[in-house]
Amino acid sequence: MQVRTLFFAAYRDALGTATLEVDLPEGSSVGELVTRLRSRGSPFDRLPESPAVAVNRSVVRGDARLSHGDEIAFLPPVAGG
Amino acid sequence: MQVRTLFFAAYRDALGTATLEVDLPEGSSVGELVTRLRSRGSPFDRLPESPAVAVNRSVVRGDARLSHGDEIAFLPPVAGG
Amino acid sequence: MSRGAGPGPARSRVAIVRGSIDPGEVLALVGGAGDGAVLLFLGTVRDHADGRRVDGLRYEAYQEMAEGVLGTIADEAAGQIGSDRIAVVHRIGDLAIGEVSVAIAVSSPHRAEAYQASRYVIEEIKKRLPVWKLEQYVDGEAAWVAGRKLEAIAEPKEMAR
Amino acid sequence: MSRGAGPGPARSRVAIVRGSIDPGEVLALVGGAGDGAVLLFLGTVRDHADGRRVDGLRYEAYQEMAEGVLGTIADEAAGQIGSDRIAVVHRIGDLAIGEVSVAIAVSSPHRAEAYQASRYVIEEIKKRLPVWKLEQYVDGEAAWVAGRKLEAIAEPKEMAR
Repeated sequence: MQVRTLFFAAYRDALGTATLEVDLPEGSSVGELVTRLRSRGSPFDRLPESPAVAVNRSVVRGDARLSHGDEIAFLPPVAGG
Repeated sequence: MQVRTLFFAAYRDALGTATLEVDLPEGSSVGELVTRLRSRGSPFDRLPESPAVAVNRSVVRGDARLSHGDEIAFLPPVAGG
Repeated sequence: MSRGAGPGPARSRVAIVRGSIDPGEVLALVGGAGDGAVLLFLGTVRDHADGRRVDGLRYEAYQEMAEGVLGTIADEAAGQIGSDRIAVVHRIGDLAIGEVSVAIAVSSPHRAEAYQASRYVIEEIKKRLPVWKLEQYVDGEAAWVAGRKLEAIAEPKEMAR
Repeated sequence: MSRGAGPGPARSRVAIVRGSIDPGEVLALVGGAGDGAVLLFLGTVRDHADGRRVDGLRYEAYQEMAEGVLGTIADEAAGQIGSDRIAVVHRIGDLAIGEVSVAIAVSSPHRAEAYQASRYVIEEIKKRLPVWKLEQYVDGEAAWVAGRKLEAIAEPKEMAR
């Protein structure tokens, strides 16, 4: 299956990209996606091991399962207001 | 000695006057002024026995002593804001 | 706008006015490059009170004293938060439903102080400002709103003069 | 202005905008004949942070999510105080010193609720809104402000979808 990943702010700057399509085995979890990305090496290993992640605009835990077509956003610590 | 009394809001409406010059014995207290005014009978007996009173724009206790020329305001319970 | 009379240096801008209050003008009295938070409180005339339909309010003040009290309250709030950016305007006279009776603007580097000062000013106004309001009801009657009795300041008059 | 997505009926007006925020326009979104209190909070860009001189800020949002979160926060605040008069606007893009980054307007019959709701909205924004800010320093450097880690909502994703 394929998911769409989004990177914001410091993560986007670190990776040099705001968005990436990623192929994953069916039933992968958020945590597995993070591990897979980090295993690509530099610059992806600059992502934290357990970043805050939103799936389809809701923040979820690392064990949340992904589905084909999900929008997965990597969210650095926020500083709005 | 003579003092100037001011009446506001409900007190002014009750007395039908906003201001009154009052002659008092030297060294009278606020409480004595109130008693003297109330003893005039209607409508002055509609003033409470211990109203809030400001002397020269500061709220004082009933035992505060008055001086010639003081401005003495009778202040109903306030409702600003 | 007069400066407040009260303990400590007078730093706040306060006024009792008869004309309508422009919230933007009061806001413009505060703020600064070092401030990250601005808070504007507006008291407005409600169309009801204690279950009765209200048509309008008439505010009356002991004006000479009220400006001094407003200044003292604002300076106390300023002292608490260490900001000199506090402005308070209270209107008197006849007000229609929805009109602004009081505006309190505060700015400070951080938001906690702005909320604290804003709340302090309005609560102290309710307790200490020599202002009264006459509620005018839709049925044609009118009544002075039952308020709070003013308390004498702790120090004897002789000390205060 | 979009309506908030969240638990309960969507009642609040929220927006993420790129243009400058007009405080008067945000104020005008709240208020009503039954309200006696209006509170406007403005977050503004400070010229310093942690001892460094700041030249300006760049705000970035995950916009599609941020508008939903703002709506949820505003609706939660509205539900707490029983008022539907809450408006929240957050700006993104490049802001100069003194410019308004966020405006929160609340009105309610009594003041305690307005203060409560206003404070709730800004505190929750700091915790939950997917927005980041890049501080641009007078010395030419820039850095993303260290923020707060977002927390997963309690319910599992399967339930939430």
